[in-house]
Amino acid sequence: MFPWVYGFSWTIGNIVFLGIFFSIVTIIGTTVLISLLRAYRAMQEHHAEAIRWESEFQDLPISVRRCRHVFTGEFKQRTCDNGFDCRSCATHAQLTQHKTTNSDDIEVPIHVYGFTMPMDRLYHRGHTWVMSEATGTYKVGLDDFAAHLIGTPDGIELPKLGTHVQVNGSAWCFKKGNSAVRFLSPLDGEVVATSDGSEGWYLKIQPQTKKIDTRHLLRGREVAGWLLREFERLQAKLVDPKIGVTLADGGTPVIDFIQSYPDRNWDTILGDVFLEA
Amino acid sequence: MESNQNKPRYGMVIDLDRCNGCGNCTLACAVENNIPPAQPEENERTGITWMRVYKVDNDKPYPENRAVYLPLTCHQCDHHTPCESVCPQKAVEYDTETGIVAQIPVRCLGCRYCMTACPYHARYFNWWDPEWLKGMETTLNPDVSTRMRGVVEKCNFCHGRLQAARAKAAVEGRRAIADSEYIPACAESCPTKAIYFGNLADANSEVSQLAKDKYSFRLLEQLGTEPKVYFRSEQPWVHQKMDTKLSAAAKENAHG
Amino acid sequence: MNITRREILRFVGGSALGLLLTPIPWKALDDSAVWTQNWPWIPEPRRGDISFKLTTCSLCPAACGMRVRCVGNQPVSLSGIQTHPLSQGALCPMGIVAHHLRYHPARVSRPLRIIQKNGSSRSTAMTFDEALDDISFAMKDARVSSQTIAVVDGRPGRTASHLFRQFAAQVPYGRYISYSEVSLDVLGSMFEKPIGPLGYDLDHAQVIVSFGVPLCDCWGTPARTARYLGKKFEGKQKLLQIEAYRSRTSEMADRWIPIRPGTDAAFALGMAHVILKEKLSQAKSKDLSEFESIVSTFSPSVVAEVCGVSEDTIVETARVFSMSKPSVAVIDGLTNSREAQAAVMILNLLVGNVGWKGGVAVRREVPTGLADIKNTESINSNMYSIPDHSIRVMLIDESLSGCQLSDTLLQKKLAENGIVVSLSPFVTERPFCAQYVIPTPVFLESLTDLSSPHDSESSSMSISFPLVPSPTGVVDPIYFIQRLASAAGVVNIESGTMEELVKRRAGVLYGEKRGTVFNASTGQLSGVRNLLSTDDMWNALITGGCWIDSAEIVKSFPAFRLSAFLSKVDINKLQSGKNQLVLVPFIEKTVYSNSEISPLMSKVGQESGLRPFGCRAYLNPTTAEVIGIHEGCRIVLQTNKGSMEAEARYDASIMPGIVGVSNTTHPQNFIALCEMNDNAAICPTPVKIQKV
Amino acid sequence: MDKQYIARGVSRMSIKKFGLWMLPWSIMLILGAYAVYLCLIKGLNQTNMDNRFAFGLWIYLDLTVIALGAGAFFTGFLLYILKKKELKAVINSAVVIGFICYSGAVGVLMVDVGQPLRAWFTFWHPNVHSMLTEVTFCITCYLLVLAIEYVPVILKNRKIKQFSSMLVFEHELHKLIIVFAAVGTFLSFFHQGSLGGLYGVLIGRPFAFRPALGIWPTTFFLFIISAAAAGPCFILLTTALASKLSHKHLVTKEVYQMLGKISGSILIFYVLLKTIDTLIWINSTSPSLGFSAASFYKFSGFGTWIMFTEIVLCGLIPALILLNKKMRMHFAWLITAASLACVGIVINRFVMTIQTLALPTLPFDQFLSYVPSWQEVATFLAVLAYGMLVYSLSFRYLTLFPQERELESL
Repeated sequence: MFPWVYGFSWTIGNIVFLGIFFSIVTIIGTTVLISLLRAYRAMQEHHAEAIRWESEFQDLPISVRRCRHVFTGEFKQRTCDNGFDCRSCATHAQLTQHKTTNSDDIEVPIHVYGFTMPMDRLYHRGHTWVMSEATGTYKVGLDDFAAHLIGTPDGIELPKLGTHVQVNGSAWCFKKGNSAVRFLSPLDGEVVATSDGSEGWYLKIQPQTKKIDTRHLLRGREVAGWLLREFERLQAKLVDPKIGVTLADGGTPVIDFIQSYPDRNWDTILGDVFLEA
Repeated sequence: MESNQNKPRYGMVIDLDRCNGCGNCTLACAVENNIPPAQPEENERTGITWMRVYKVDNDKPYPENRAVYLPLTCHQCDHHTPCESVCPQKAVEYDTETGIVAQIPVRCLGCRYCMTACPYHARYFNWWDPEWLKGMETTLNPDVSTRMRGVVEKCNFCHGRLQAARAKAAVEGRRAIADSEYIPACAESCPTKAIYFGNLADANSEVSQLAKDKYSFRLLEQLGTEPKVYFRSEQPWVHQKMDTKLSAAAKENAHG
Repeated sequence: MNITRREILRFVGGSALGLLLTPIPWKALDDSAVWTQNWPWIPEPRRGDISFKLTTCSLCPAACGMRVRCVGNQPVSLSGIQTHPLSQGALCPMGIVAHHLRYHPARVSRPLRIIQKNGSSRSTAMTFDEALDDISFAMKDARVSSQTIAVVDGRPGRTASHLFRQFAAQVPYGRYISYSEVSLDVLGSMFEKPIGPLGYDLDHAQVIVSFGVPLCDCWGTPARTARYLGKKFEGKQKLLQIEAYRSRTSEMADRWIPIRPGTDAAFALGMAHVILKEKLSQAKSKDLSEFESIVSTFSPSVVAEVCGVSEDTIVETARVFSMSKPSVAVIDGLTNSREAQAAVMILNLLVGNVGWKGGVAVRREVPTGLADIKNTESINSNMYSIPDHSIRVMLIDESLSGCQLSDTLLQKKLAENGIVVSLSPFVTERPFCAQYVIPTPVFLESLTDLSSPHDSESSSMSISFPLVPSPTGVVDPIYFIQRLASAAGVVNIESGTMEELVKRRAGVLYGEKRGTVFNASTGQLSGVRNLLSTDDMWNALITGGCWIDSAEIVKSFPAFRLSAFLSKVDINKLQSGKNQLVLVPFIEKTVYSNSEISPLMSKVGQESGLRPFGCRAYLNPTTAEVIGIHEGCRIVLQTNKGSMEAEARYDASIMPGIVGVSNTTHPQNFIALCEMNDNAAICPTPVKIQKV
Repeated sequence: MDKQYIARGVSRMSIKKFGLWMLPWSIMLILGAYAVYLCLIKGLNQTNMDNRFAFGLWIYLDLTVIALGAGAFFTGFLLYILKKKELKAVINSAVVIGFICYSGAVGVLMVDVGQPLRAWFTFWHPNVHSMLTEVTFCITCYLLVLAIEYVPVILKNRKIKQFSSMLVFEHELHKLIIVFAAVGTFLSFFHQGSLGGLYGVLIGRPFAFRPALGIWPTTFFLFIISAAAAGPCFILLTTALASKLSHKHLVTKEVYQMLGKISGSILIFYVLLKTIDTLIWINSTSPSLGFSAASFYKFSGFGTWIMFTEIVLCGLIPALILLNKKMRMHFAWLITAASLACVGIVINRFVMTIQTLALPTLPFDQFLSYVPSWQEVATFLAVLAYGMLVYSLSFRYLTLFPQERELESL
């Protein structure tokens, strides 16, 4: 098999055949090795979260991956191919360049189907919000929709102080019944304070830089459109096969969907809502 | 002499008109090559008989039925040796010095590809581990090693004897061996002198003379593997059955 | 500088990797493969210095010269001696693997007492003396009740045979029963006075008419087939084979005459009829007229009808046989009725082949150099002439080859309280009904002299000399007979070991200065008178040589009676078996004599189907299809004698309407299914076949 | 209870029901394991193979299974090399099936050889002129490739991917999957071919022997093409079966049809070549070796009908069905055609392996029959059971059909 080892002869057949064989083995070996090394490096450089989001985003249903500009009606139909990170999205840049950042700002909170969305904060597609504080830190919390959906969780798992969170990376987790979900962080930074949400927020985050890029967060009018679509999706999921229940009656929504609809596949619903594949 | 200059090609001519199918060759072969007796379950299709005698008849009903006994062994194919080229791990070797196709059981993994490749069914597989009666193992031939279960084996023209002859010659300071010094067990044991063995490359040798005889033929000659075992019979029906050149010629004459 | 653990680890790992890139580990791997080539439990051949020793095969009277390849002292293979005048380097399949017999599972090394209880037999070991006591007691009992004490010898003419005769001559009611080639015994007993040992001089015959004798299948001397073929191709010898299936011999024969099984007698007498009618005979017989009257009923037309052949065939055969001199007719003695044997021997007498070169040779006795026996006539006899149920003690010498006489016959002659003592190296279903087995040495362990083959022109003598010691507990037949003699108070039975006695015989032969001696080690054949000493003779004989008597043509014969055995012959009885399925045993002398065979024989039966194998029944395809049996299916053969299971095999060389079975005792004896005629010869037996 | 192992958004039967489903297959597997044990401990006398029928059920199984497993490499080739994105829907399933087929085949091969302990000799003293060497090398390498391709599918399991390292490795590995697709295609090409060559080179078996194109007999190429044709069909069938058993839509109609279409177009090509090859064999190859082709079909039960069934009934007809858009749209027809195509390949492999050995070569040979022993059959079934178990487990815990969640949420 090997040159100079017992029984080997330098015939063309041997050279060609074994040549091919060894190159193939080498190719296979190196490829595996490369991916191992890359994986190792990625772990070292804390790309795990980003990679996780990337692969999760790919596995999310298309209905979930709608582009934000569909909510504003700028697109009829568009699926995001950038992992909801508009900061590096050419299309988003184009659409927003001509209007000043907060041209369509409004102060009054938006009410959709009894969900109140204050406009003093920016919303992440994973139903978390960000609110700047005088101290230069940012409060992060769950929006009304999420709050109603979950009600009172059975348990919350908050990050240790000082942990570094990043956009679309897992921020904190909660448990409800036998389904657990993590919330995506709306911005990069270091966790400086945590809370069980009793005061309405969960994390205080101190970004590295004074000025932070929030282009990926929802604001102003589009929030309404977004919430509308979100709500419709939820509705569709909650529809009772027997009585076509509808919540579109303007009444205030129930506080705890999960409790009121225990027989629904919450695992899937929560996955869809909080963007976890 | 001439035979000693150019490399010998050992071969056989078997005279079917002389074979009475006694079975000596089969037995002498088994003794020479340490082939074990049959297991109780063994039969014609699982037994090991390097030299095997078939009864070949003319397909006619009684009393026109005629038969010859045809000793069949490895034909030591000289060209594109079918078993040699297919063996995945060089357990079959064609010896260019003698034209003998050797099987190396210790290297064989028992895939049996060579057996499917052999048109003469001259290869045998050890379906069982060899077993000898108590004490009988003392009668094994020291020149041939025993084989284990799961490997293929076949006739090698009693290679052990060739080695012995060469050793003897070497001791006497001769380079080549005389044809008379080397004869396989089957040929030696034939009581009717039906098996001729010798050097086909030597034009004057008895075998090459006989091989040229118009009554001589080879089995499956058309496959072009140049087998080195010839058969001979003067009975027309034999030639018809084996459709030899002779019978073809006869047909021609019949037509023309 | 100091080395950290890390560095050490790195070094080790690195060098390990480096090593992988060198051929070293791979070579080691390769070698390991070679070391583990074979399971440890598979025997490896013993090494040792190779030598060749010479001796003579004792398995059958052919007495072939043998070249024995030995590793150390262990015989590992056998081959013939090319220069041997009788065997000419040929051996039979049994001979070629005879060195395995020592290890046969049926081998016995202690005397056994066997108790038969309804079919099954139980054997218990006993000491030699115990056995001796029991037997001599039975002999005393025989004297009181005036019953026969018989010694059965299948290989007459040996030194041992002479001792047996001495024994029989001196014990009261002693009988020495010998049989070799039974048909020749029949011929002999047609003469009014014994004319000496007979033999078929096949080599010089121009025409051989064989009634089912496997002449080309190692019957007699294995080398004969080659000699015959030589003559055949030169057109110097013709063989007419008369039998129901196309045997090996039929294939070799110039002419094969298929006749219905069991009609050999009819065919022979048919030939006799033609010979007499056409005045082709010049035989002078006392009872010619009587014989003519018997034969008159066997006109070719009738015989043709009975045998299923054309009239011309019979006439032609008769003419060829009687016109071409020398010619000889032979018939197998053990599977044919006495009538048939007689009828065929009569042919030889009619055309005057007896005593002719190339006919039935009349040979001279080979002197033993031992004291002569007075009342030879009275003690010598054959099994058939013994009155039924008269034998009290039957000593059968099976030390060289199994007893060929049929069980039925032996049983018939045995008294109710009769016992059988078998001198045999093996114990199997043969000896069929022995109460005592005295273990004897087997070939390569035993020293014995061997008498002439059936198929040679003149008498001969050779010696099978032991190359390996026999296991303890095994006794030589003559030692046993000597001890038994002294126990029975028999006075002058020859004393001395086998070697001494045989040596004495060699001396006597040397003294007679007649014949020639073959020396295997030199390959020389020289006249006895040219030998320097007895030792020369002895040494030649014990190393695969042989002594051959000079042939002599006998001038005058005593008168003979043709119709001796034909009193009961009846054309109509011979019709039996016509138009119905009959069971016929093949005559497979080589592989299936009644003695044990090497397990390696499986190669030519079980493993290749070359020879009829134990539990297989062979049918003509047409017959099989008629009954609706396909190849390989299990069937049950049923006759009046019982039923046995067998595997059906197609064979177009067998006459339709016949079920051929091997006459083997291994592993199943179909003979048990066959009917026997008055003199216990196997005859075609009507059989029924069912599928399993 | 094993919920956290099952992918989000898809529903699976209860663990109890699943257990019941697995039970019979497990029993079958255990029985097979016992048979294998017998063969390894007592030797191959446990089988009904013999010196004349040196190859039996097992080799036949290997050839068939590997032909059907070709779907793995071919789908991979279409998806990653020819960028047929639709096939992403079945690639995972294809990989698993490929892995099952090849590992099964190799496993059986290890029992089939008389001295498994010496199997590595083939790598050690390779005779590069032997088709079997080519097969051994390629199959071993390709099995490795399949195993590597299987890894990402496993790492994507809901529980396993919780571990970042696993997920990251999966991510990196999947980025390079095209390399494996390419290598796999290359290897498959050669071993599918050399499996054909296996019999095509047998000059001693005029029934199987085919003249060489370059260094390979025509069967080399026929086997590649037929495998490429059968592969997609088998994927199609297994997918259909899986969705039938699980009462789910696993892939969209388009995927089915695409598979059918691809298979059909290759199959028609194959049938054409096969026909030409057969004609050449009948008129030239076989006679030149001294055997009239007719002489091979004169034995009871093995008449020319086999040839007809193989080439026309299970070759031409399915090809035409698959190529006809209307019929292809009709699911029942699609399935029928796919099944026929697979049967055709199965017959082809049978003819090559079993019939070849049954036919006489010497003038005085008989036509032989061979009936596998229970040990052989049990081993055969064990492979089936093994496949069922592995596939069922993969289907339950891994994402074999990415479209499933989508289709479910509709």
